[in-house]
Amino acid sequence: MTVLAAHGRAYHPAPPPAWQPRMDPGPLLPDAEPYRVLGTPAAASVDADLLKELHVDLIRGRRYNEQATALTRQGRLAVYPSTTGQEACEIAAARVLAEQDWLFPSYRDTLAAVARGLDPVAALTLLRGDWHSGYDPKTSRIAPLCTPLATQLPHAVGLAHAARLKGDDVVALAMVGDGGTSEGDFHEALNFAAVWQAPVVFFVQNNGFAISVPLEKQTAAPSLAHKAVGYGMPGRLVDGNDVAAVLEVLGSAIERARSGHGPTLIEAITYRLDAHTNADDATRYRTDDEVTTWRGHDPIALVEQELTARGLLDDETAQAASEAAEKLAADMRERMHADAVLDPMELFEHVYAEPTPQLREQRAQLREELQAAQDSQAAAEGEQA
Amino acid sequence: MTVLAAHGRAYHPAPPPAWQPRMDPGPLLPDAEPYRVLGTPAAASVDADLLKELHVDLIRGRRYNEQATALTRQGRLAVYPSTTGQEACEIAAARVLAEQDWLFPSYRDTLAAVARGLDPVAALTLLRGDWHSGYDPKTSRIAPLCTPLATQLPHAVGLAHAARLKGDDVVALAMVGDGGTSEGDFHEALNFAAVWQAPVVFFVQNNGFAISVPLEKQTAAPSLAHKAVGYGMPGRLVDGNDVAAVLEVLGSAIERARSGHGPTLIEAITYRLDAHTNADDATRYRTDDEVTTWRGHDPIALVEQELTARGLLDDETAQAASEAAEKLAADMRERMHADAVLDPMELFEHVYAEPTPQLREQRAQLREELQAAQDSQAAAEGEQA
Amino acid sequence: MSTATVAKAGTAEKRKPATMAQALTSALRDAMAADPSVHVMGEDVGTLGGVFRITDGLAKEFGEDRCTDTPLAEAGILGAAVGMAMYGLRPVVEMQFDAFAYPAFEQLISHVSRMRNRTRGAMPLPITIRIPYGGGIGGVEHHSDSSEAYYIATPGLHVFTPATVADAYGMLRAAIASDDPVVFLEPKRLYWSKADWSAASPETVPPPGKAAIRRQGTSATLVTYGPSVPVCLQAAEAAKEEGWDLEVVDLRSLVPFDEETVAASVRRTGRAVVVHEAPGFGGPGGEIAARITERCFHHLEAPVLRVAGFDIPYPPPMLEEHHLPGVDRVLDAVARLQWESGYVAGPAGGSD
Amino acid sequence: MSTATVAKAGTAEKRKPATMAQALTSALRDAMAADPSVHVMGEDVGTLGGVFRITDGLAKEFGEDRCTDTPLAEAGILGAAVGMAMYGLRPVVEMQFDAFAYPAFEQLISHVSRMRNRTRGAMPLPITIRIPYGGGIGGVEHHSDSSEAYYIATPGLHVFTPATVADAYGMLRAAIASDDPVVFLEPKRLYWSKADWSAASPETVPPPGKAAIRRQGTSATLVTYGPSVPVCLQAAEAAKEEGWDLEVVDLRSLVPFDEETVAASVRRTGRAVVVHEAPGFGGPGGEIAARITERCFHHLEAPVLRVAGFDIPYPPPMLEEHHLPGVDRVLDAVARLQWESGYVAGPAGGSD
Ligand SMILES: Cc1ncc(C[n+]2csc(CCOP(=O)(O)OP(=O)(O)O)c2C)c(N)n1
Ligand SMILES: Cc1ncc(C[n+]2csc(CCOP(=O)(O)OP(=O)(O)O)c2C)c(N)n1
Ligand SMILES: [Mg+2]
Ligand SMILES: [Mg+2]
Repeated sequence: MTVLAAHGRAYHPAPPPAWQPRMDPGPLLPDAEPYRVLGTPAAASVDADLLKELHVDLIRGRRYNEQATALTRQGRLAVYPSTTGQEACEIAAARVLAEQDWLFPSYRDTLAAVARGLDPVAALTLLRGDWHSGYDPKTSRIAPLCTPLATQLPHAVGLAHAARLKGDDVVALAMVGDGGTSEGDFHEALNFAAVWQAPVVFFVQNNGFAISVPLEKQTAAPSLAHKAVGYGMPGRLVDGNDVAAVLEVLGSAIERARSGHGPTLIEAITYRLDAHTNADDATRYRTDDEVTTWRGHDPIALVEQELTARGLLDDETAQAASEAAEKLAADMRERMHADAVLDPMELFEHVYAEPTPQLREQRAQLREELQAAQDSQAAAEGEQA
Repeated sequence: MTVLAAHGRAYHPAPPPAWQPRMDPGPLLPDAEPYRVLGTPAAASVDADLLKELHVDLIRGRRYNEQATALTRQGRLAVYPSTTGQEACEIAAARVLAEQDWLFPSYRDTLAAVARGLDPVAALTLLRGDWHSGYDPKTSRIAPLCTPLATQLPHAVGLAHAARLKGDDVVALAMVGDGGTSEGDFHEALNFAAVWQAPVVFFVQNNGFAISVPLEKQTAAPSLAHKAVGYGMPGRLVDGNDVAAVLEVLGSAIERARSGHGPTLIEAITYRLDAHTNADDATRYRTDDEVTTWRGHDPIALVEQELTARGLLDDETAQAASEAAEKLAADMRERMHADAVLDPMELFEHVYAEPTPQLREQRAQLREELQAAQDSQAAAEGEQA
Repeated sequence: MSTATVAKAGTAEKRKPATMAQALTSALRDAMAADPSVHVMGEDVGTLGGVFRITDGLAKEFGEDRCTDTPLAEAGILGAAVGMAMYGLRPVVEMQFDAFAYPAFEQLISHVSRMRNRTRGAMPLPITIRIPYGGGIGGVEHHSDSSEAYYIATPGLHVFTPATVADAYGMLRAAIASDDPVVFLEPKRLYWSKADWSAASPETVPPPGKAAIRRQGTSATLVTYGPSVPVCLQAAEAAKEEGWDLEVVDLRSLVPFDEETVAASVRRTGRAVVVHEAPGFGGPGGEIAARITERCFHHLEAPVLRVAGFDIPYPPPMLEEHHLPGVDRVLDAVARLQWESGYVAGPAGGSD
Repeated sequence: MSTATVAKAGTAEKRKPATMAQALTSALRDAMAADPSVHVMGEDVGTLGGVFRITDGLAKEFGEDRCTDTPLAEAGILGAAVGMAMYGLRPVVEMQFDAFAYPAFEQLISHVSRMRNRTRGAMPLPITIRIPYGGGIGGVEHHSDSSEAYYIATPGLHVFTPATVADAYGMLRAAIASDDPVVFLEPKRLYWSKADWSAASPETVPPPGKAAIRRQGTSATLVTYGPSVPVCLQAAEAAKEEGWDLEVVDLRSLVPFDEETVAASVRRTGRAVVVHEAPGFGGPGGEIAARITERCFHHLEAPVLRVAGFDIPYPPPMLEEHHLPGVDRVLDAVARLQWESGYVAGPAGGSD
């Protein structure tokens, strides 16, 4: 007997019964062009006070980057990955979050943390080298800066999911670079977020490079935002140097998440004007011309242009911004030039809630060594005296 | 001085200069409905001889699944993941490949390997339990069945890329399940393939479940094929039970790859009629009704329907198909019921080209143990005699 | 004969024996009932109840938000669990098989093991990672790895592995209650081992970090854990014929490692063999043997020997019996503990 | 003073000293020139020449198809390398830092180490995985791990680690020439160590699998590898003051492990200390110490001791000096090798 005959009347030549397109992909697709506000007619509707505040934030942010870079030259930071040129993204990320929301920064995003109110010295602890992280994530609601790329994205999903299960009004904003989107963890995080409809926003700063590797060696996608459709979430494309545009796009994604409509993937097109870190030689992989072109699209210049057009950028305003920036820099200089106070015994303190017998032994060993060193130093000084 | 003034005339309020949409996403998007041939007017154009051949292949494939499942009950296979209901995909995958092309099967795809000409006993070695793989991948151009999900996809990309670098006309076809698409390796493989424009085709059999987990807990995407757009490759959606449709869609993706146009992602909508493996209890997670509905869309029935409509399915044809199937089953039974010939010393043979000193020691130890066991058995038999 | 099947002498009530699998299920259920922040998650843990049925019934009882079928992505599972723990939940993650925990390795090493330390204690991660491990069940490739060497070499992780039904319950409860991450290794082939044990009144077991002397003896100490505990107990029984009275120490937790109990036993007996299924080279046995030697050198009559899996990828089902350390191999090692004068060398290196 | 800086006596020609980094670059260049199937791949290895500049100039010389900047995805890199090796190429993969090899762990364990065995020898994988490892360079978190314990516990992998400029060249050539996968661990802090070495006529070194006696001595043997070799040589110099003449054995390859050379040395000296940077618990030192003890028990005057990194996540830059095994710690251990009668116990467990 044929299979056909065996099933008789139940035969379905029609589309497989269980398959239904799960949603219309149309609305998930990003716009063809990055969304812009500044330099377009929409700029006129941006509130003047907001614009001035953003101006101050950006100027402070730039100064922060410069000061941190200077600290590497003075041996006060082990390394610094600058966000010069990317300040609009960093500032916007900090501004869109409500008090109770969480930020999941990548290793580069200290500025976002500082703009959110974190003490710069705490934000820079990892990069200074006195500990791996310098703040309590629970009170700051800022996850530790994350070095292994994209690995904090599933954390953001899990946290947002947990908050939702508990009925709390919390959104998580997770930051990642263009290079980081190639990692498996990016994929797994976005998929979990969409399946769980977790209140999380994925914010990709596409700054053109992953260290030396340009975007075209990283992906062949129409845009990184187009990846959203494959997870069933909306993708948005925004001019990452246009702080008003980033604020708007991020803000509406956060609202969407907050109101229970699930995650969004946002790609901000920006550019890293500095080298990858102070240790990097960017001339090996890009031309001065390219950098110069991008300097023409500086996020600060875009705001200044609008302020100027509206007659809001007088000397006083400029002065105020510059003073705020210098105050921050002076504080950083002063406090980062003080030697970090460190206790080597702390190495054993936080490995477990209770040290293992082996760690207790090792702790005793180090204590003895330190004591011996101190004793012999004291003895040497005694001899000299 | 403002940043704006510093840059002077080079100021660009326009879209960031480096950003260009890399391609029009439109053509990458899959159709809204799975592509079908059988049961549609297009069926008429399928060659009659091909249709008959496919019919034989499918009947043989079904019989293969039944026989392998029976072998698990007889203790001749450690485990068997059946492709009953998915034969159209398995058969089509085998048929579209040219001699020099490579197949990268998942752990479930022994039928595709057998349909490609591999000895069933060799294909089933892993599942029988006498070794981890039973054939030479280089001569069969079939990679070992892959158990860790999605991990063979980057292998397929690497192999296809290597072949292209060498100037060889080789396409790799990589098979994966709906569940496997959630793994990071899926993401990384597709991204590499698109960036390298490697001649590889990713073939997802969406059979509705990953063991017990239904598709809606696996993904929120409009379809799995929609993931393609995020990598910059075309996605295609096909009725996986319609062997003519699968052949056509797979065939054109292979041609596309062969002619240097890069990778394609194909999602075939199908259904696993059997449990996950013989060890699984599918009643725990799905209803009989659902299974019955899908039986009405049996891939064999679709072909039979077309053959019948054209008057090509006479007793003789049916008889021939059934004989081919029984011949295969008889061969499997006979050879799988013979005990596997195994040498425990082989455990040390293939770990490295040259065993380490430690392995040589362990080899000597096992040899002694085996000798001792043999001696004491001989002694025992001597006593008895 | 495994201890697990020995009914405790003097138990008055007649009870049905329970399996280790049942005890694990009870532990999860009781932990979930006791603490609403305990969440179970993994592949197939919900509707199906897990491929080994350890999570059977939990989704029904506590809802899918408490016992969740995740997408098929181990790094995603563990990474999401990290975030959940950061928000105050206590995730219990199931990795379906030993080898399928490897995709989550970066999350485990770079985050799970380090978050407490990274944040100076501000952000401990109370995550339990259940991994069915080891061989002996006829599993095909990737289903029988003994991967404990990777975990014990990672500071910040606890590594527990029960060998008895009572420990399965008690130690899993302890793992879930721990404020630190625990890799909880479940010996697959003991899932169906039985003991007189009651879910209604589970007996108290020593805390993890304390080894248990499963059999007292005077001739030599067998140091072991997990799936090799029953093997060593059997070997100790068989050794009686040879006139050896073997002590068997079940480590229970590899991290923390109970050096004191082990060293005290070896000082008493003067001889030791470490037994495990994981490949010998670079496996836990080296650490244990080295540590015993450091502490007990002058009490040792012979070098500490090791009986372990061979240094090979886990064999296919039909050959696993030749790989697994069995009673005979343990007894052979015991025989090489220099009972007579003069050192009897082991198999010579590269002599074949 | 490191051996690497000791100019060989009797070298007639005056040559500029070369660094280990330069020797590694030479090895890659020469291997690529000698064999068109050698392909270098990884993050930033092309245009930039790698973050440590080890691949500097290779993309220019051999083209981007031979030295390829990949997308940022380590599992993808290693997985693609597997496929390339299956098609007859010899991929040399760079993992940017130790901790960034973890995402590729599943590919490494489940495929790279097992493909030859899986296919009964039909499909060997000649892949070299270069991993800059270890600390001492002031790297922030995730940039200073010593991850060798994971690799040596994985049958099917070779694990090499050079300590001299000449070995860096010779062993990397050997790794690339090997038909089996090699995890090639490059001690970051020795990248800039120098020796009199010429790229034009690189000296021949013993094959991996042979340990090298870097300093002969009679009092005790220091067994070590990679970044700890110079530390041990310095310690040996310093020990002269105490009247100890220490032998220093550089293992060069952890797998294969040269048991014969190590055992012969310890039999001569009667005492041994194993030194490495990786955390002690579950680290390679346990294996090495246990093995020495098994082979040399009756030659040992004292237990084999270990000097290793603490059992903690790698410390932040400002504290790493306290973690790294240095000369003093090595000498302390040597002092505990029971030179006088009576056993001097090490620090007591949990006594603080
Ligand atoms: C898993 C992992 N692999 C490699 C690295 C080394 N690394 C640090 S930054 C970087 C490039 C990151 O590029 P992108 O994601 O674009 O972020 P950006 O630096 O541009 O902000 C790399 C490769 C890492 N930190 N983590
Ligand atoms: C990395 C990994 N995780 C988990 C498993 C266990 N496992 C085997 S098959 C399976 C489900 C696979 O589902 P799918 O990809 O849809 O393929 P199908 O079984 O439907 O063919 C799971 C979870 C595995 N083999 N590999
Ligand atoms: Mg970038
Ligand atoms: Mg499936």
